[in-house]
Amino acid sequence: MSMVETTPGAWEPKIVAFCCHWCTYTGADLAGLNRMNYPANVRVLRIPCSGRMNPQYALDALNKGCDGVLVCGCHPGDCHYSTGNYFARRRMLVFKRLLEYQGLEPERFQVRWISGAEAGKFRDTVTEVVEQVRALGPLHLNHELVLSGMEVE
Amino acid sequence: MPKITVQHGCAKAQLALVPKVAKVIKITVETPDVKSFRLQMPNGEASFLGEPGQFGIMGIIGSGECVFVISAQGEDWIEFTVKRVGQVTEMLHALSEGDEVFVRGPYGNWWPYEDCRGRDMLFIAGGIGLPPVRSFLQYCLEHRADYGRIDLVYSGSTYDELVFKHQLFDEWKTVDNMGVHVSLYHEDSRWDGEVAYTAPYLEKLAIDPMGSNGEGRVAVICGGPSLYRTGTKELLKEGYAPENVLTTLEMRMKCGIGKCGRCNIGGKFICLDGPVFSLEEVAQMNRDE
Amino acid sequence: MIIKKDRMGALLGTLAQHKTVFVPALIDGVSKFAPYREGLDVRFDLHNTKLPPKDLLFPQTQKMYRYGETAEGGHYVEQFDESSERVLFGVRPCDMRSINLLDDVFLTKGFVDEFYEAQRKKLLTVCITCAAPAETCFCESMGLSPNEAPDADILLKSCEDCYKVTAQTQKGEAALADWRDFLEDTQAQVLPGKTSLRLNFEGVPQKLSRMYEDPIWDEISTKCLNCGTCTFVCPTCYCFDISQENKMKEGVRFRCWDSCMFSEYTAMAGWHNPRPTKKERVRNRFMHKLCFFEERYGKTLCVGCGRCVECCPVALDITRLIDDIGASDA
Amino acid sequence: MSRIGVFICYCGSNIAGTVDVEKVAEVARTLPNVVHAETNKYTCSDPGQAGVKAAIEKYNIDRVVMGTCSPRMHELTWRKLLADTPVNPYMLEVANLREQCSWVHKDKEVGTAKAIDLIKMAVAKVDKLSPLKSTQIPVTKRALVVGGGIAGMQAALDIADAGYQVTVVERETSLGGKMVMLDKTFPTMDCSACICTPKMSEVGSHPNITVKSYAEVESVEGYVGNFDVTIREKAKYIDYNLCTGCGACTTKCPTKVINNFEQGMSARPAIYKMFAQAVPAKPVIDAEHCRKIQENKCGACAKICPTGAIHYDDEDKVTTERYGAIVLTTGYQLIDWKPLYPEYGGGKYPDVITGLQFERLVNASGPTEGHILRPSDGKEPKNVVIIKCVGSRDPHKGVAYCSRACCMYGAKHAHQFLDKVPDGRCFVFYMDVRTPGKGYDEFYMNTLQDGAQYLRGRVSKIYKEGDRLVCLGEDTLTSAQIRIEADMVVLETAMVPAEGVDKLGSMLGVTRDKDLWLTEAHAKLRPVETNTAGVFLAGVAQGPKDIPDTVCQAGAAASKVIGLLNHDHLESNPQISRVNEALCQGDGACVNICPYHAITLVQKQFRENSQKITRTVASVNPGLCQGCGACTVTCRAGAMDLLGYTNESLMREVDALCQW
Amino acid sequence: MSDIQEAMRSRAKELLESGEVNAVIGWEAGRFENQTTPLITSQAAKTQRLVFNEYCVNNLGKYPRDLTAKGKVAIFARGCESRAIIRLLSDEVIKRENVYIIGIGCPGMRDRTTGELLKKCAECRHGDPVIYDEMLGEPQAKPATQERFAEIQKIEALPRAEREAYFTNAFSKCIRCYACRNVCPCCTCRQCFVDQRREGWLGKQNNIAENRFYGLTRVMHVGDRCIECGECERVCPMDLPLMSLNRKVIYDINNLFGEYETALSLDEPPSALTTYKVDDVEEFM
Repeated sequence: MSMVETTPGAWEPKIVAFCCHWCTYTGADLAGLNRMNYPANVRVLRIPCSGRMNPQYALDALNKGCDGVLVCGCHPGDCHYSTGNYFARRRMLVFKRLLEYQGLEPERFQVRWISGAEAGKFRDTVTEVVEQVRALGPLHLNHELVLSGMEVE
Repeated sequence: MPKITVQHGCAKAQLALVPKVAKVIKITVETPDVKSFRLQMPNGEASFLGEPGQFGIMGIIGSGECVFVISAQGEDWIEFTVKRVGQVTEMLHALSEGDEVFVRGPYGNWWPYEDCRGRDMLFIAGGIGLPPVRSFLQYCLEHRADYGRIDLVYSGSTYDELVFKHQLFDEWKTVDNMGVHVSLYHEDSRWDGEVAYTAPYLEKLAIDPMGSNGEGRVAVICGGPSLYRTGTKELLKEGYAPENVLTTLEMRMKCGIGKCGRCNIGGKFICLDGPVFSLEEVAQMNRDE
Repeated sequence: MIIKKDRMGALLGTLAQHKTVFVPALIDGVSKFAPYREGLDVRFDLHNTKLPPKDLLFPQTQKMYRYGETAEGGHYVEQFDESSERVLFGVRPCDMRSINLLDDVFLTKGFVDEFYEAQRKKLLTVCITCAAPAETCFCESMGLSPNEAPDADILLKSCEDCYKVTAQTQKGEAALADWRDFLEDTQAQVLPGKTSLRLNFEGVPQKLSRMYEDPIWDEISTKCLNCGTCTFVCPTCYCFDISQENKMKEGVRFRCWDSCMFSEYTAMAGWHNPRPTKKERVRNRFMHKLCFFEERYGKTLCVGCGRCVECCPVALDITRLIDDIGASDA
Repeated sequence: MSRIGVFICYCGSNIAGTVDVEKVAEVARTLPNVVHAETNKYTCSDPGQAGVKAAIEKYNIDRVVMGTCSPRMHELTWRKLLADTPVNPYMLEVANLREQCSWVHKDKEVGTAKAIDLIKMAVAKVDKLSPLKSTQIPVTKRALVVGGGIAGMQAALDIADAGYQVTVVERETSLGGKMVMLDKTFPTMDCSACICTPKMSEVGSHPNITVKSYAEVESVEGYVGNFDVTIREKAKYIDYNLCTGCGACTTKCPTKVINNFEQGMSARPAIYKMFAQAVPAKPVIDAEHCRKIQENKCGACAKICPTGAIHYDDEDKVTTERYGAIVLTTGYQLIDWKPLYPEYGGGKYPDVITGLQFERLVNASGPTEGHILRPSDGKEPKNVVIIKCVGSRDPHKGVAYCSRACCMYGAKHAHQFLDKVPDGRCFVFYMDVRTPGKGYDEFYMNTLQDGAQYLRGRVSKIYKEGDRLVCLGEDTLTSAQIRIEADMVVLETAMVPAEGVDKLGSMLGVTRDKDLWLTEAHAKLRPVETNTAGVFLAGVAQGPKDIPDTVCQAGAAASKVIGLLNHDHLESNPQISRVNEALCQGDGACVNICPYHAITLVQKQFRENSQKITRTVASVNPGLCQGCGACTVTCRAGAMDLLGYTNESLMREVDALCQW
Repeated sequence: MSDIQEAMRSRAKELLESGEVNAVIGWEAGRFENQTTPLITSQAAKTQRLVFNEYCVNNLGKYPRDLTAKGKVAIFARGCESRAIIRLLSDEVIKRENVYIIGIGCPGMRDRTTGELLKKCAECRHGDPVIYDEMLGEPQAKPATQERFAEIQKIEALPRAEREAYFTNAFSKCIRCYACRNVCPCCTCRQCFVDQRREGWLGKQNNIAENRFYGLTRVMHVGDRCIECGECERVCPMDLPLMSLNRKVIYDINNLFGEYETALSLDEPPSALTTYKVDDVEEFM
């Protein structure tokens, strides 16, 4: 949350995107098939359904050095498992508000519904999130971790 | 004959909290869920050598540590016998020869092998309780002349659970003046020997508590809670003196050096004062089980 | 020798130039020992800091060693030494005694704890006597005096507007050299402190050793929440756990405070727990404090600071337990 | 320690173009527990796969990371490949280096760095996976069809023709459903009975079909391939083995009961056949109205029965049998319009009838033998008003949806009336006329040519004046107030789900949509499947539709069933939820969240600290669980975990991304 | 209040003597002035120690969890106790037939040193029991003197950086004693996620990041079932603003999914996060 001085260009935001297998992951594949371009800062982590998204994963990611978290799933009504994203929607609405309340910038935790056909939306979302987080600068939540200062080549 | 006195708090500090890296030079599969790991220090460094009954702490590099009795040792190696019960032991079981681990120790006290010289010995163990007992048994066999008759009563719930089968059924059978009595708790298609729980089996064997020279036989017992409970009861019933019955106590240990606090039974820290106690001492303890 | 109370700030400023000086301070409503710096809300008038000073010597999280893979494919272990020259300034006699007890734990009985020892050697202790103990203080019942601290390197006896300064060890004597500019060679009337809470601790450890199976444990443990508050605010509780954090093939192993109140603390692989319920855990904690430690080190592991009495969410009060044990006919 | 093998594909230049594949492999070799990493031009080619197999053997690899194209492309290929090796097919993680890396990035340095991260994540995850084995679920090669209407009959016939045993459960005493009540079917105007009754007899006589009429499903246990279904056949009081169906009994019965088949427009005896061509072609006794059974008087039917088939002491028969698949074709009923539309008289005018009543009036075998006579006085109506969308598209009074068939049968009714009463006039009040379908719009146009007057608007009030019914309404096209003196009014009422579907749905874990129709698994892609594997839908049970659509859907459902029954065993997906019973406290939060009703609470005995205790814990039915993982997040204690996507493996994946 | 105290003593005595219950849960006086402590006893004689005054600060509502395994217990219940019991009942932790609830109206409790109304009592909206088998004395119908979400709205109104500083500071003080968890009637897991080593949700270090992980995860675990008794905040030795986190979740659920207050009756609907509506608020398009 706190900004740290960095030399321009040295730092690149690191963002993890939790994507449901059936829609968003497919949409991301389609973006590839269409040879779309988007920033390489996002790493997709595949989960079966946005209903599988445990807020604890996001907390872990933010704690351990991700600068932003994106959670994506099927549009409500289109869940492969019928209802998973409805539960996810409620949980994420509450969780996102909680994170922002305790001080996280809203841009650092975002949720989007992206279908298997919405390759363009995937590209745009990723680009937008990366640029927003880039503008915010690095997130340093891991105060005093015993590992801090340990660099791995 | 001197009274048998178990020493406490006698461990000599070699490695406190910071471990050494050791190489796994040999893995023996004892049973489907028990393996023995032989460790050697790299760079030819001498390994720490324990007294029989002492334990060491072996850990996965990057993960947790566990406490194991040193089940055997040689000039430049030590061996731990590990049953797969939890997360760390599961990882240990996944090790291959050549892998490295953390090791520290030796910790704890040891079997009072000096005081036992000249006595007849009865070793009783159940399942994974044999490795600690074997460290003492092995010592007696290495100094065969110093000890009288030796009996081993070993039982397991299945044939698979029996460890050190090679020694049980071959090596020790040939030892002079030694009886090996093995039983299973339940019938098993691969087993045509005795089927009995330990206590009834002991009763049936009726091994004379006084020993051949009348000095009082020393019994060494190690096993799970129910074996410990029924076995010691049987021994006392048969007339063994509590000070002649030796056992090891088990608690969750972490630091191994009597500091971290969790392994106390009353005022005694099992990792430092124990794990070896005589039944006489145990009787005086306030114990959680 | 005395030092005027209004000179204390200047003294601290001077001392802090060379060493880290830990002083009782109020930070965000929590009182604890914090490194002295300009603007810190230093409070020598507090009864007791909420958090004890033990974490100077035995931090809640202490790195022990790092490890990792070497270029040749083997592994290395590299011990940390994060100790530094520190002054514990303004510690109370009860907390001073707790350090003495921790010394016994970490420095005796076969193994010396290298991490504790390293920091202990670099610690200078300056104790201030208690002119006005709190209502929850009962150090006098535990064999201490609010007016003395034999283990402190330097003792400051509270007077009206100054402290009477005595060096009690060679280390203290040497340290006083830095104090010279602030000391005055005058006499002052020492204000003796007295605890209002008096217990009869006589014979309690002996009685306790016979009370392992007493129904009292059922009774007092039912209301215990099994949280770690008492153990974490206790100046003498020293239980720890060892854990690690990894970064790919490297990692750091550290130790951290643990609490005998947590069920996890004694749980063994395969879910067996020798202390499965609150009863066993509460019993172990109190017996350890009042009886087991005595058997082992000849001292009681309670210094009567009253922190747990103050902080316990359910007012499970060790002083009442001591009374009850005293009253029992065990 | 695990032994991970990493295989990175060039995919020709597809991946290698923007990812330095050799560099990635080089880094992979330094990752924890990676014992081998290699690259391949085309990993999916035969030589590529052979290379993977060889490396697995050579390096004693026990889990594999494939740095290739998307898992959506080749995950199954790799699983099959691993099935031929000692590596468990589920000890696999695919790093998507093509679709989500090389194809979307241009800079090779950037692409390589991302590829390395993706490999790290995959290595960390695969390190924490455990071998999974899919279990073989045996398939009972029999199907159950619930409902004996046209959908049920069609599905049953299709399945039976494929060689599988089918049981049809019908609540009424005969097959036929709603279709057999109809007179003609639009747009071809062929006689409904003429095309429906042959189906009925085909079903009745098919060697592979068992019809259980007058029967209902009482309970269902089990899962796909193995549903244990308990069926209650109501007592018929007639031994069908003895009954010849001569019908003598029905003529002797002194009791008269309202005939529901004729929509209440005539009476039937207490011992009755639903209609002449009923299948089974044998009567039943309506116990509620039988004087012998109720009062132990009469007994006329038993006396006349030549075969002694009548047993007044008959009892319900409850049987439980196992089926591999279930088709739900429970159909519909008409909305009860009477309480909803007091302005239409709320039922107090006998000449305000429903479309289905009109069907019976116009039917040659109906109560009037096909003459259109109004119920109140038996006179032929000259002015008829037809009102469409009664209940449909009327969220305030009825339902919000369109019942889809009414526009067409409204036109059919107008056509039939004008045909039978050449001097009659017919007014049709409509909201919209929807005629998508082959020949439908032409049919509507013909009706207009027949002289039917279509008025756009709703009738706001019907009241009686003399023996005529005055209908007030507005023609919204001209804004003219309309007043029509009608002799008879036909209400084309909405379709609503058949009674009891809620119970059936919850037995099977099939949910109902907001309109209470049974819900298909996916509106577009799985229209005849349900969320419960092995349970399918056809006909109006899934939502209003006409006969051709119903028959299509029945065929589709049947083909799904045949596809399923064609297997001797089903491979269960092993990536399903698992309960850690030590952690589970049995509060059942997961039970409610599971869309497949795969989780139940069970009492189990445990040994804890040497004590035997009984606790409630959750239990996952592996046949029902589809592996969505919703339960895992609901479980605060983390007692539910999803195999293949365990909390541990996902957490390590995150850690690897952040910290490696 | 002294009448109630007398009634409590005699009812507790009767219930124990008749064998109707195995244990009684109430309060007794502590050593210090205006201090009370929970009293849990099976001995009829000890019921004479029961007290009820304005300093009965402990919510006794979680105790039945540990006690009902051994038989039926009687508990003196104000609003917070009764709602805690409903929580335990609907989470299937205890059975209704094993707890005998003796209702007492609550005037609000006071801090023993300052004499001020406790924060949790000022915020309390249900001082009187919402479920009981019998009632001693009259309901007090004490109104909340503090607006339910005033604190949340105040914090929300702060600039982001200040909120960040506020909570970072709070989490930096946490000593992870888990008193908040152990006192919470919503926290009934057999093993808390913090103790699950295999998953490694979080490590054992004490630092802001891990403390935040613990704090926020706990909120996500209990927020939607929180009975707003405020005990977590009261017992916290470091005085962390824990209710301002829990209540934030309640506030949002309230705003997003409709009026929400749990554990007011036994037949309450499932928690808002274990259910959904097709037309829930949509922000993620």
